[in-house]
Amino acid sequence: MSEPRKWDTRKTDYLERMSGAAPYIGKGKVVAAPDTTKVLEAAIRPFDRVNIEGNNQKQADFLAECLKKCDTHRVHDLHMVQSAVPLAVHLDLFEVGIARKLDFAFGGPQAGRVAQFINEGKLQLGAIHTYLELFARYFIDLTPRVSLVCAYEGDASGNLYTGFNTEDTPAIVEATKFRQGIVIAQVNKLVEKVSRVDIPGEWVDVVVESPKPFFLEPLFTRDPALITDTQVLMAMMAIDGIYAEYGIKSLNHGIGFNTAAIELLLPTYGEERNLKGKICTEWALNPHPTLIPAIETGWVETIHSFGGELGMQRYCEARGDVFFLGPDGTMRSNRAFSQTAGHYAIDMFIGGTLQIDKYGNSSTATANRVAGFGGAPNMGCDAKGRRHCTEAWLKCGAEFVSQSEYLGIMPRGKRLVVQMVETFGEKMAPAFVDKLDAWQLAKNANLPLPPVMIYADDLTHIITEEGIAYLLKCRGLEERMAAIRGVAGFTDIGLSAKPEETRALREKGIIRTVDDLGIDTGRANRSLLAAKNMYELVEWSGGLYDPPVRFRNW
Amino acid sequence: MRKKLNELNFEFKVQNPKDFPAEFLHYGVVGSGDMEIIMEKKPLGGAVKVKVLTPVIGFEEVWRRVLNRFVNDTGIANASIEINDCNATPVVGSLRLRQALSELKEVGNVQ
Amino acid sequence: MSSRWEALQHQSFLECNARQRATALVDPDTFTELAGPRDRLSSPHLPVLGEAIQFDDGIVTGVGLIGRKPIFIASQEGRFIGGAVGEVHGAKLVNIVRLARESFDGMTAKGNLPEERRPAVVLSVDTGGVRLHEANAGLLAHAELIDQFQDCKGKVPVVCLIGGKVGCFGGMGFIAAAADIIIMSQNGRLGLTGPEVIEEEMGKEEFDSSDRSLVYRTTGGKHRYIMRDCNFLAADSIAAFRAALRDALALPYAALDAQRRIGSLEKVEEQLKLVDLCVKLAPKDSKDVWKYAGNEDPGALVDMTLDTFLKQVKRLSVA
Amino acid sequence: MEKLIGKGRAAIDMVVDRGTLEEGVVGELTVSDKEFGPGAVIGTALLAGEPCTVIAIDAMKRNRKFSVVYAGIIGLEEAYKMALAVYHSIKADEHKPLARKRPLILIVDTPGNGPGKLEEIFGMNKATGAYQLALAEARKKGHPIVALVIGRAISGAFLCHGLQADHILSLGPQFGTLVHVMPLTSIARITKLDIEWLQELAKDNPVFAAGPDYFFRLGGIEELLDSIDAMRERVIAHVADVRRRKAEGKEEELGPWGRGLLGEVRGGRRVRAKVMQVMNDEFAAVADRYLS
Repeated sequence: MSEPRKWDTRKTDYLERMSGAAPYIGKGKVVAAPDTTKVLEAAIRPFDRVNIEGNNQKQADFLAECLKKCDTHRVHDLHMVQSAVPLAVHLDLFEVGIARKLDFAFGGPQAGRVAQFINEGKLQLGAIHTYLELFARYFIDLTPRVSLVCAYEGDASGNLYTGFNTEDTPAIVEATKFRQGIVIAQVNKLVEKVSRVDIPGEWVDVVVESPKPFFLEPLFTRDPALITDTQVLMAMMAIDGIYAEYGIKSLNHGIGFNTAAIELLLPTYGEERNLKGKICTEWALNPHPTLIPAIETGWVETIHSFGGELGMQRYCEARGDVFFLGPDGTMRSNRAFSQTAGHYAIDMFIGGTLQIDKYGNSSTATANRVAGFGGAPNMGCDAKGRRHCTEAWLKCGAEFVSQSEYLGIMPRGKRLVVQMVETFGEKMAPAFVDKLDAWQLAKNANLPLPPVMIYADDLTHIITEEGIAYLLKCRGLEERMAAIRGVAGFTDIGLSAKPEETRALREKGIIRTVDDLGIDTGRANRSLLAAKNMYELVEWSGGLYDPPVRFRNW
Repeated sequence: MRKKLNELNFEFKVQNPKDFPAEFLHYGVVGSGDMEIIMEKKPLGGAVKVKVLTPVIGFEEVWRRVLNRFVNDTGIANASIEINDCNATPVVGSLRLRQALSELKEVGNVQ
Repeated sequence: MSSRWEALQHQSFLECNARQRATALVDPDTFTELAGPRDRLSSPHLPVLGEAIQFDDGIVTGVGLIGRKPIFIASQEGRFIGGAVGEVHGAKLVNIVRLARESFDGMTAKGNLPEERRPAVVLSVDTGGVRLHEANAGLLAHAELIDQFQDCKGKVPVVCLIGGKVGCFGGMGFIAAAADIIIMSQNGRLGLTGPEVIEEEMGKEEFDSSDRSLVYRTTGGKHRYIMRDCNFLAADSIAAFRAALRDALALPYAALDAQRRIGSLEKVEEQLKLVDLCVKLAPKDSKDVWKYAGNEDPGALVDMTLDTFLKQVKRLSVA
Repeated sequence: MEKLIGKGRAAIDMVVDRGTLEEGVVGELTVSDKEFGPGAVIGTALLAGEPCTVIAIDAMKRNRKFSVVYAGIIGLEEAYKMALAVYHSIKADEHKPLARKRPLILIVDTPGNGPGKLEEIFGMNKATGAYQLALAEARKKGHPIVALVIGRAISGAFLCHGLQADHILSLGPQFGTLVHVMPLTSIARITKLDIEWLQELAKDNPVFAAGPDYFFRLGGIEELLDSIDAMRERVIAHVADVRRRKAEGKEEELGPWGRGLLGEVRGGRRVRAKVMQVMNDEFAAVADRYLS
């Protein structure tokens, strides 16, 4: 007779690790900041899958620093599974050998080092994901053994208040704790009673008050002073040729000045076009400061946010009809839910990119940076599981001519996926290219596929300063490529367009130029912006918006 | 590095020329990524002459196409155009040329 | 043309370019540009260094009227090489002041000059000072400007307007200080040393130049108003600057001259009291000085709307 | 070669009648506080037997109250102290005839104006502006002002202390004198241009290069001296020359404006005059509309 199989080895292992950490744990679950590294050394074993919470906004930076200080004899070859690696310390872990493998979604400022470390063999890359995809794998094959998270407040029994910046915490904690993993939290403040229980104490093993509040990047703050006339022109085109044309009510805006310009044109140009209530009423969106004027003038009914934006908290909480607030009156963001909302429940995603190839694939990857795309691809794609109908979704589906090649006469809707780019970017870099730099990156960093943010088969429209290409109306690849060439301006791709072909596409309504749209370029200047600088945003907010110091020019 | 400001010269003729509708027009600021334009009426036998001063090398052909399209779209003739460029992209270049002309309309110089 | 002038009045001063500012600050249809783009007096020094040029060398100079008063105006273009002063730019700046003073001399030579006809100099400043590419000529022009200012004393009032993106730094910082009247918006900055240089000198702990709020607390319009370094704080519109300018120029010359910060032994002695206060107070931040001036909650002044600020603020006084 | 950088005090004695400097005293002004603007030396001395005001920089002194003020940097106290000396010179000679207005001798060796936070909060720009206005006033009231560059005359600090003089003399570059806004190395770094090429360009055009010889060609310095021994005699000669021109009503040949004219004569600044001429002509054509 063999030994009966044990069904609780994970729990046993958990208890063993925690008993190693016990000497450092004081009252309740509290650990003093200087003991943190000791606790990590006890809780983490070589080759563990470890999550350091951090995305493009908040960062469990103190715990990351403590992990870096661990004895590399005790802690090494970790498999990091985490949303983002934007801090230097995230890559330092690979440098010193504490970490070995990485599965992530967003590289940010460290993207160059990620590529370099892959090349040097210091970092073994699992895959570059989207946020939602990575969260999904936390529950399938990438469940963390130990997670290092951050919160505004914590109490001795482990309750956490993650508040405005709840973001990824619930997804990480649930995946970790319900597989008998260990959850360690850094909190800005240890309190008697947390403002609201965002994470129940039983799911948290250790609480450390960090010496400094966790780092927050104001990633979605765009200073209106930097918006150009060309961006205003393209925003006018987008409002007329896409938003009004399709009656886009629910949507997401990517990060960038193009979409910031649209937000700031709603109360002026949009108002003039009598579009209030007809477009842009429901959003899956971070609290963009540039949306304040539109909110204040009654354009927006609801916004659910992936994360909180630095300086926007007071404003959001004073606009309870719009943002998602708890019974305690403070906002809660939630990336997993907002990404799900952005995937299933919005009619349009519109964003920018660095490059679009001649087929319509787009990527922000450059030859030497493994940046990843965060959440954009979850929204910049057609949700195949979607079944509910809206006017915009149906219209888009009806115009999507190649659908019938698969569905016959069966009607179906489609998400609008719009890329908005100037034909030339900074330093005369063409936005339209024969081959994406992503190919070179795939070669340089030994990736199985070139990283593509939005695939051509998902892309429905391209807006450039030249015009809008309604790619969804094209029959076949040849026609789509001609439409792309037709709006690619003076780039090499654009110069290869045949004038008669472009003219024919204009007649079919597949390309609409600025003139076709009836837009007066003479009006395309900054005076159309509802706010022209950060101070005017503060004024619009009635003093509720408190911009980060680096954005304050008064 | 050594560099100097480069001078590019172009001449265009269009099918159905319209005389340039003002004696003199100045538009724009030579900010970074931007440019200024002078357009002047000149008896050039129906042609448009353009002089561009730019710190950028290697974009003569792009400038030619940007300007050629502007001249063709607007049909202007008998005009001298001078551009001081500071790394404007063709996107900005085309926009500024169009804005310059609409400035003229606003002032009421165009019938 | 007048409808365009009217439209400009409502525009942000910060947003407008130098020519729009110059044209719209004086009465409609009265602005005549001197040495404008048509003259193509661009810098001969920039092309050899591969730098872009501008037909007016980054400064609009001309003459206009406010009421019956001749206004000699120079308006710097902050977007062209940061409004920096080179040889041509400097010569235009110097000569506009000289033309004003010569006009005054000419007018008074013909007989009694009524106060409302007395010419004035208006400088819309938007510059970091000397232009690196022709630095020596730029520097020498600064010295000429102070010389011309001194010639204006007792004759022609000089008003500086600061509300552009670059502000007023470097050598132009002293030039502005030497004017009779300074009008700023809260977006304007006035100082001598740029924030990056202070950081380099003192360290990031003492002065973090990426903290724009700190930068503006140290040199911005509101701070200068509290310190009495600027005489008027205007909203960020052409109309508001124009109104402040009109109010300033409506003052009799003696009252106007009295608003100076420096320019006499008495004024220097007053400034020295401020220096004593600086030593005594040893402030870590401008807010310490604002508090000393009687502002209980100095931090609240930063985001305050202009109207409320002007009603509530206590300005520093060492008299 | 002997250099005088950092030796402002020694230089005073090489210029004025030996041992005659009465430090801290100008007319009714007496500055006895040694901690007040210690880097600025002011006082009264005799120059060829007649009283003059001396304003010099002592680069060996540090201002203990202002951390960025040392090594010849002009801070708030230093600038106002120098302004006081000028105003008291004017006051002392208020009723004297032109020929007896005391000369002001500026000994120049300064690398900059106080680049600190306190200086910005309280307005360093006012302090240096105040001193410049004072000098301009003294010059226009008939005091001959002669500046002598013995070391560093850099950018804003040279504007402050030097460029308002009637005449400026400088020891030649062989004495290590530094007269510039920015050294060529920094210009090369910022413009990303080759330094060798910039040096070559500077041969034909002195407008950006560093050194007293370039300023000489621009008319920014009246005379370059090739010996320290000549300093005293040349200063005395220039005071006499300035005084003569003032007596003849030729103020326009002196000071910043005079140096503008000199720049054209020496060929270093040719467009300045052309620009002014265009403006004057264009204004003359419309002047009636504005002035009558």
